[in-house]
Amino acid sequence: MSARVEPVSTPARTGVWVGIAAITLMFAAFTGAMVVRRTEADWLHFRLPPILYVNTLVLLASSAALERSRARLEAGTQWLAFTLGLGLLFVLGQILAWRNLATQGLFLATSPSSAFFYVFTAVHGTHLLGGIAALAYVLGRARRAHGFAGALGAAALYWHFLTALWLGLLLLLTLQL
Amino acid sequence: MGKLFAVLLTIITIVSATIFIRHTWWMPPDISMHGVRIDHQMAETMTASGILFVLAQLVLAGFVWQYGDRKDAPAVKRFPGGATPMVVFASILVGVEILTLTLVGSKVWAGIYQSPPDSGSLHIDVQAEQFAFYFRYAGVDGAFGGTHPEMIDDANGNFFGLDPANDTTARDDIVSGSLVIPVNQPILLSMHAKDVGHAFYVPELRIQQDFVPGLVIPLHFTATHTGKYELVCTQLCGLGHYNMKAYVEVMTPDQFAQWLKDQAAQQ
Amino acid sequence: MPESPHRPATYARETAEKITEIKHLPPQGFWRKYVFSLDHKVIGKQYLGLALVAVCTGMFLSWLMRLHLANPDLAIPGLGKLWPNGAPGGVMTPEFYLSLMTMHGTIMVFFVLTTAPFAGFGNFALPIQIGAEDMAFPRFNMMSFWVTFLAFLVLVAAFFVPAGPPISGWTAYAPLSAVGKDAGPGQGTGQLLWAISIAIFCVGQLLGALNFIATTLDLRTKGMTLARMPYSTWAWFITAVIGLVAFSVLLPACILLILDHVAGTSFFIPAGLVISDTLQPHTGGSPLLWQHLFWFFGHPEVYIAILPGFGIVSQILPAFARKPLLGPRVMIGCMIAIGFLSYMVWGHHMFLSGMNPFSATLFSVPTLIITIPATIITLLWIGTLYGGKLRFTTSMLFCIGFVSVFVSGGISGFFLAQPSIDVYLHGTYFVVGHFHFVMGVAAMFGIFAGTYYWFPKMFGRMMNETLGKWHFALTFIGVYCIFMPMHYLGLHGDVRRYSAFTDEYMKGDMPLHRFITIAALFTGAVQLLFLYNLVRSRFRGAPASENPWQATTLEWTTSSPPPFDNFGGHHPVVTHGPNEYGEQGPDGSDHIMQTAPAGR
Amino acid sequence: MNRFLTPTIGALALVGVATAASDAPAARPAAGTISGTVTYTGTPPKMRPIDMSKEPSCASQHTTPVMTENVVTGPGNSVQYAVVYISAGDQPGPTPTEVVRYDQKGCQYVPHVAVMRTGQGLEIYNDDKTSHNIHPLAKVNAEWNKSQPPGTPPIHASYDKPEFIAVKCNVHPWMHGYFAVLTTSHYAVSGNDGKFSLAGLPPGKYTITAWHERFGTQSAEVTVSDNGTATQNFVFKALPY
Repeated sequence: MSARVEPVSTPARTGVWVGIAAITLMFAAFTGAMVVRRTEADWLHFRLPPILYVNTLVLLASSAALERSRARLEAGTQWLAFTLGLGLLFVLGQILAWRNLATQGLFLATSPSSAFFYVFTAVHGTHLLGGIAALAYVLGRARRAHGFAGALGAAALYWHFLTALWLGLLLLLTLQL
Repeated sequence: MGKLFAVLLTIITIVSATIFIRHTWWMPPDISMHGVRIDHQMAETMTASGILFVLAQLVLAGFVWQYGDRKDAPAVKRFPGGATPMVVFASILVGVEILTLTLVGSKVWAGIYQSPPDSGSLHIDVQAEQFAFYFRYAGVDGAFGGTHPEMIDDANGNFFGLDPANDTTARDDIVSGSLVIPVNQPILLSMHAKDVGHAFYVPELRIQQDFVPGLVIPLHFTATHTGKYELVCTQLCGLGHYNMKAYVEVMTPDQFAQWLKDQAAQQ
Repeated sequence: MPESPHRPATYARETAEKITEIKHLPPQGFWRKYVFSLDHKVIGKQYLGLALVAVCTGMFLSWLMRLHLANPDLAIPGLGKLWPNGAPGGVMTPEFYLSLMTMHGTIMVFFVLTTAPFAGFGNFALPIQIGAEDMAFPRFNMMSFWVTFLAFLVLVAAFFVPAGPPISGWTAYAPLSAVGKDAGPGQGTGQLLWAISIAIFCVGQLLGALNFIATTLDLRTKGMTLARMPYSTWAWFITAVIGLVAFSVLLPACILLILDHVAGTSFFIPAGLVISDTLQPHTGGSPLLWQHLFWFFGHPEVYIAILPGFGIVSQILPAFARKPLLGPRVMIGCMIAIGFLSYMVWGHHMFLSGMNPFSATLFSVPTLIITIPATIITLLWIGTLYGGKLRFTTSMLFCIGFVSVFVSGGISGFFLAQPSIDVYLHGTYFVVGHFHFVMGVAAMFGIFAGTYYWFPKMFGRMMNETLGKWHFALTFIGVYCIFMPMHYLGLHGDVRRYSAFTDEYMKGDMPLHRFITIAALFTGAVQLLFLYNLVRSRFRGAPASENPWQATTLEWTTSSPPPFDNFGGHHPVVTHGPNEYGEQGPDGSDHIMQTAPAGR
Repeated sequence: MNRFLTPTIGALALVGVATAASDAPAARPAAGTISGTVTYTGTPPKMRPIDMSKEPSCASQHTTPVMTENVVTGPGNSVQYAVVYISAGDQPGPTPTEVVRYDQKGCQYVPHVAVMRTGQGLEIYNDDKTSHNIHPLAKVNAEWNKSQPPGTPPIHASYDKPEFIAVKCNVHPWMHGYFAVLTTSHYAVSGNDGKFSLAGLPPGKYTITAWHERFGTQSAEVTVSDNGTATQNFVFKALPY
């Protein structure tokens, strides 16, 4: 084992890819249900709360910060902490978006359109909380020891996927609601 | 040990197959126009798969008999030709059979479910509910009254939610708990459910169809024999599912006309 | 086909590095060792234990069902005390029968047929078979089990809510399952618990599937190419992929069902439903949407239950026939093909559901096409027996029995796959007979075969073969007596899911129903032999050697039971395929271990 | 709509009564009687024959077709199955210990309306050869839904709060009846001649209410003198549909 080669993939990375496949399928199922349900007469069209666009920028910024943090591993973990903060900010923003809808009288059971909005954002948010937990774990490890690049890589892959997923969902919601 | 097992397997195979072949339990005689072709398809499939079943089990039993318990036997034998010829052979055999069955079968299916109903069909509105079927005939005006779920009142016999106060076409609608139809006349059913999913199954008519809440599903058939048959529900619909049934009475046209008259007087 | 030793091992990876990364120390203390264990072997046993509890529960429920079917007015002493609402005075109510049926189906399909062959045996044997120390994510693995256990508790809790368990079957068709208590007793809290339990179960199985996939892809030891992977490992891997897709779809479906139940949404409930004289406050939902989502999961679920059985049988048959599996690559190809096709056929459960009749033909064709790989697999097994030196261990008998019942159940699928015949047979006992043979009994035989085969490896003791052979013979006769007659009932138009037969044409079939009931009680009682054998062998069985069956795969190169890290600190290097039986081994035996020195 | 509203309004009225009744003075010698007739004007809905063909074991128990019972009228425009009771001015008295019996016979509820005091015991029997399912659609009281296979012991129940509860059998959609849960012991159900009589009333001023499942409620003030007899008739307006 003298000529050590960087492995093609680590279990963590494979695991994240498999997880990405599962999450994508899950949202595909929700989307399928939405497409079927949308043809009914009780579908109510409404405007998305504007704060969603701000949230989107926050999430994009968090992905950028994460990449910056990976590029400067030696320089410390402040960019990683910053990513984490932006992630929390996004979740907060999503909650504000819900409150905005609620003040408009759009609740979960109001219309299938609002129901799908809540379901999509809630499920995405739950997965994002998982991502925040993963980042926090990496941050904790980074503070204690070295050799966290693999874990950070896997967590980053997951995080970027959630950002991309959110962009897709936003597009879907904009087009369908 | 192996021989015992082989004998057991053979007995099970022969007994199972014999009961099928002797039609000890079989479909009741068909009373529908389209049923002949279903019965034919069933017979074809039964023959083909019956042969496969007996053959596979007996070969399995044969190998178990032949190659079991050979402690001092010579070296193992390879399957002649290896896997490839067998795979090709099996694929072609099963493939051809599938192709035949699909071609014939999809025609039979299309004949029942994809063909348009006869223009002279007798139109009957069917409602399935927990746990009964109700049938509605249009009455003398030939028009069905509109249905309003909020007006459904089982206690008063208003199972369909008709509004006779405001809707004059509803007043002469005939509602019955039995499906009464004239023989040799095409029947067109409009099937809808009041509460949950149900299904319409008359074995003798060789027809089965789900009721789906929120949908009106058309179904058409022609009965060729008079008599009284049982209609049962085959879609799990709740605690009374086992007792959800109605009778299908196939009458001569004269008897049917008289029945309609009697019913109209009661409404 | 033995792997050529000259072929460059393109898939082989240097795994030593990775293994040090995931290495964890042997656990200390009772909780870490036996309860919240990270060891895949313990988790596998935990899954099997859960399946054992579940299968006993499920079988007990089926006994009650069969008793009720044989005589609906029968008063069973003591039952009225246990369930005063469900069985007043010991006589079961129709809804109690339906709740037994629902719980039987759910427990068996999810907590037995998914957990035992896949999560149970897979967890125990897969890492050892590929020469790994453990699963890729031991913590996820532990969570997977405990989440599944939680799901089981939530489901069983439905027995203890006042209105009882749900009555809408394991398929939980909406709107019956979605509108709540108006649809009948048990449809309120009971049905909600069902939906929550299944959603939790999905999470558990997704974690498991993720682990299986990552482990198989990344943790194979040196020389363990994909082509040298044992067939059971292949089957678990394919099952994991199928499961990943299937449970990813069932989970959202359950979430939507729960929301319809508790939040007043209308995903599956259309407008204008009057249930129990109450106009339901819903609009526009689609009952067919639930059916599509459910069966998109539901049909692959059949293969989640049976594919591990394929793998186990393909692994065990050659070991006891003392000759290589016929056409191993074809076998793997067929398993992959079945997995792939299983996602194109869900509509064959819905021929008569009111979907477009044209799509019935579309779904019928791939369904029939599945019979081609299934037939080939069967022929490969039968061909493997040809010319062998069959050793009739209990495990081998269950494998041959598996082939027999799989043929029987598979052939009746030929009828149901055709819409034009399904028109008659849909919703009858023919379907019950069919899926019990192919999914229930065949999968159970796979589990039994696996148990008798791996028990020595799991506990270091042999199971009693005499008891085992009696167990097999009586079970084999029993299942044919139970499920073959169901086909006859179906041909005569007897409807399934009826708690009693009040229709004239079905009343005449009561003798056959009584026969089935007697057979079911008998077959169930026979399983006590198995339970006794399990318990007795666990403590009193003869000590097992390292490789009692003279099998070739890696789990038989380590001690019985294996040490905590499976191979006692070293990593096996694989040089041969798993299929080298009937060849002169280096030590004079008739088989070559996967780790045997390379040059012959 | 009427069907859904009537029980609710009735229940609300009863709740009011219950609170008023608790302030009533101590026991007085019982004596007076209120009687009368319940009739209708206009055209009532026709009673329709019930098609029981799906349940042969019940259908065979009836020689003439069974008619719907939701509006049962008799000669002289009389209305049967109206519950007439004292809704105010009465004192509740102790809960009767005898149990109200409710039968399912020939796939019909006998009696069609069962009247009981709050807290009074109720026993439901299945006299048929088929399973019935008793589902009282209580809104104020706790709702339950139980099946009763033939040959099983009677179902025991009681209700704490006053309410008119529609009872249905989920297995046989035509089976409908009512439980009238009252806070008074002075009640009567009008017979086929529309007549009712409330006896044993101490002298005083009462509000008397007639409730009918389709026609709704009517109330009147009646004064009963010592050993006197008062008459109070009720006339409901009927529509054919």
